[in-house]
Amino acid sequence: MAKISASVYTSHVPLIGVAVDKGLTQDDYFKPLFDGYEPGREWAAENTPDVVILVFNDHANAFGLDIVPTFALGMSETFEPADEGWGSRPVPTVMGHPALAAHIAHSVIRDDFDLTLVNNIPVDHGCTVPLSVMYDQPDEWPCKVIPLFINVVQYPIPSGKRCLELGKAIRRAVDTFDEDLNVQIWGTGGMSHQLQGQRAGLINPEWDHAFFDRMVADPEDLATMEHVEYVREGGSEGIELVMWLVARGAMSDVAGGPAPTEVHRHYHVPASNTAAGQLILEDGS
Amino acid sequence: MAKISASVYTSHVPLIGVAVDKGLTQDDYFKPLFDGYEPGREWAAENTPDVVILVFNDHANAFGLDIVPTFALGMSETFEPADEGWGSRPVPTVMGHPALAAHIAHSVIRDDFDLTLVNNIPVDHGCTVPLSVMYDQPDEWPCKVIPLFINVVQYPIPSGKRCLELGKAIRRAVDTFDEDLNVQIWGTGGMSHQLQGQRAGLINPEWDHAFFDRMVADPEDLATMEHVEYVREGGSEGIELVMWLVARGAMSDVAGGPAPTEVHRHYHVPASNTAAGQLILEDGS
Amino acid sequence: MGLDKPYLDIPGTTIFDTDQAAMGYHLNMFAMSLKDEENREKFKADENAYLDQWPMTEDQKQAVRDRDFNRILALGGNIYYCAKIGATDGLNYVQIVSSMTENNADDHRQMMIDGGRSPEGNRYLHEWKDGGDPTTKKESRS
Amino acid sequence: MGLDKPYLDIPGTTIFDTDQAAMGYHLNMFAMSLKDEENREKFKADENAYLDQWPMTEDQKQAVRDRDFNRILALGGNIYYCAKIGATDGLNYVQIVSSMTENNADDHRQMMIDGGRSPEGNRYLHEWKDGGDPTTKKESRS
Ligand SMILES: [Fe+3]
Ligand SMILES: [Fe+3]
Repeated sequence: MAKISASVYTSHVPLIGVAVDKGLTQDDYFKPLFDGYEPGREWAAENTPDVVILVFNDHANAFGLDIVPTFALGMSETFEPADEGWGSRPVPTVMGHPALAAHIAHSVIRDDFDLTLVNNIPVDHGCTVPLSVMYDQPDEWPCKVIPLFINVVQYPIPSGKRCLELGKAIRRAVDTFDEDLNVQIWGTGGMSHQLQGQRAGLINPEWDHAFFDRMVADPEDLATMEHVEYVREGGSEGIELVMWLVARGAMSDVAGGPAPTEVHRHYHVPASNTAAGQLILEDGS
Repeated sequence: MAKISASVYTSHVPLIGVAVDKGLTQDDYFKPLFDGYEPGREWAAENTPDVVILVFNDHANAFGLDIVPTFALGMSETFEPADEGWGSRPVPTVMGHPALAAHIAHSVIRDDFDLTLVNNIPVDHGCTVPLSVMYDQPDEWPCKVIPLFINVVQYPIPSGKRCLELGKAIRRAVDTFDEDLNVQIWGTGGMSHQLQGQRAGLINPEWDHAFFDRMVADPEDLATMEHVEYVREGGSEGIELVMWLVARGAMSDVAGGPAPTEVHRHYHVPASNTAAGQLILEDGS
Repeated sequence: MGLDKPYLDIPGTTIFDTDQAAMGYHLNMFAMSLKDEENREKFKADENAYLDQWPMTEDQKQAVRDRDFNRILALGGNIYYCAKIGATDGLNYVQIVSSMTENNADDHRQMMIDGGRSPEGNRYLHEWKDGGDPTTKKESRS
Repeated sequence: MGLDKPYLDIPGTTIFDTDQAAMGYHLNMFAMSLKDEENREKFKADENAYLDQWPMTEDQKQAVRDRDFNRILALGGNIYYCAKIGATDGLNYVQIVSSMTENNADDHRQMMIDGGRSPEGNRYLHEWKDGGDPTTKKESRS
């Protein structure tokens, strides 16, 4: 049977991808950030899953304003890295897992989640930067990836509670998939940052650290946080952190199982305009 | 305040549109069908709403296989009739109601429905045929229309229960819209028909009549019907009837209000390959 | 468990699920392209050249050339997508639909006027002599 | 009641909601078109001709010509869509983002290295002298 064995939470800042692509990770600017990623990379090398369900948001590369899905699941064999305006990243094609994706779609839609199913759609830095953070520059990504797009760009966006519940439904779905698969779920985006307006550059370390703590200890409570608090305290683009709750909902403790084990935590300011964070939780069951 | 005053349920068979467009409604073949639509048209003329929320499914005209939304709400000012392969229907452009659509989107997404929001998308016979059924051939449609697309083509599709709940959430949303608007909700598609395979041509009048009765008297019970029963008893395309439950869920009785009043019921076989049905319910509150 | 597919026990019926959609992706996207008049003209002008633009299997292409809609559906086609092939030929829905049955178009139209096909004896695979095999020739069914 | 917008009480911040999206539809779709290299080349070759292909307001076009990102956002632009205008100019995110603030790019980069902009005094409109009016010139803010 398939099982979700761990969850990873990480920022997906474009500049982190640039640093990997251009070999700048040991520069003065990037070294403290990437030194902090080292333990996560070691853990990732020892715990390579068969499939990652990668939760992220599109940044005007896959979807336009004509079709804005709240939740969209990637069904196809392959997903090509997007050209976001600066040219495509020199990274491998993302390989999907259509059978598991179809199973999740059937199970989660039966469970009252109104997914949009997508095929042959490009994936942007939101998906490829976390892969670079964990796996550096391989010729091929070491696992299959099912992209799960969350709308956090055009309001109305889904609540924290809804994101957590989606994670729970995904765990139930994976649990009933026939094949023996080691599955991880990664929540990406954040931490505090604001890319727009006169308030751009906002960073809130106290709030970010509290977010880490609540994410580990009491995700049900964290899931009640209103969007306006994310924006006010964590910056307009800090709202991306709501996506971490999807991954957190897929840990067995929220369904009554044992607590997960915290493997690693890392926090660094800045990555470009952003507070970069990383958290790794191994499932308790 | 806005209020949903009535619900209409009707087949949306392409050939019914052809009959209107080509002036064939008094032919031997079509006369019994259109005679049965007369009372509904008289009611429609006396009860023209400001806005119709029109629930239907796309038939490979607006969406392809690259993006398959479970529920998609039309947000824009206009929606053009689609060319479905035979050329576009000679009917007016469908005019939307962006302000009410935005309000519904915010309210329903906050209420845990994972809508896809769509703009500038064509509408096919699923949307335009019901308008022709009720309003014949006007120069302009007499009301605004918010298209609500339900996926009933590519499985997994939403359950009857989920469709009913969506209708309830839409009523709650409309109830809190500031402007005085008379709103109707139309559920379309069905009744029994099968357009494919060696079993094509299936019609099940007993089942259709029971569906009418349960739709009026006990929608919560009807909403528990499994997809496979729709297909087995009502034909593979009879599954469209699940969309009627969205409209039924928006009547106040399912939220504890008084029962609706049945204004009209009509059933005729055949319209092309289909059993055509119509039901009009005025809200009880 | 795998996907639960109770609808497989209904004869003469193909449910377009994610498995069928994966198999028929290019077939359906080809068919959907025919909603544009310009593409219909190109297809009519040179059917093979048009088909070769799409990475479909040879079986799928042949089923399209043959206008064998039962086979098209078995190979992943969806009726709404693939009806556009019939539309391009100038056929209406009764003509397209009847081609999948034991009827010719006139007989099918008359069957519908007479009340359509009864669900009696058509609900479960075991009720059909051939077990409802969708690839069985329709003539051999009843 | 109308839409509940508690986020309007945050200074120097424009939330891209359905109202902004409706206002900025063509502006954003223009900007998104720049994700294709071919379109970037066309835009660079003749900015006005390229802009005129999109039914944007004159204000929106002028804001694009001026690369005035605060104004672009006020007129319905979304930062992810409109960052592609900056990308086409060869700017990185720090350059694009800093242009909306009181900082030049170097100062902004240094501000980020020093820990970024504090939330203190930046949470509510009333905390800003100008009430956080997004059209106020950024220089006049502090
Ligand atoms: Fe992001
Ligand atoms: Fe239909």
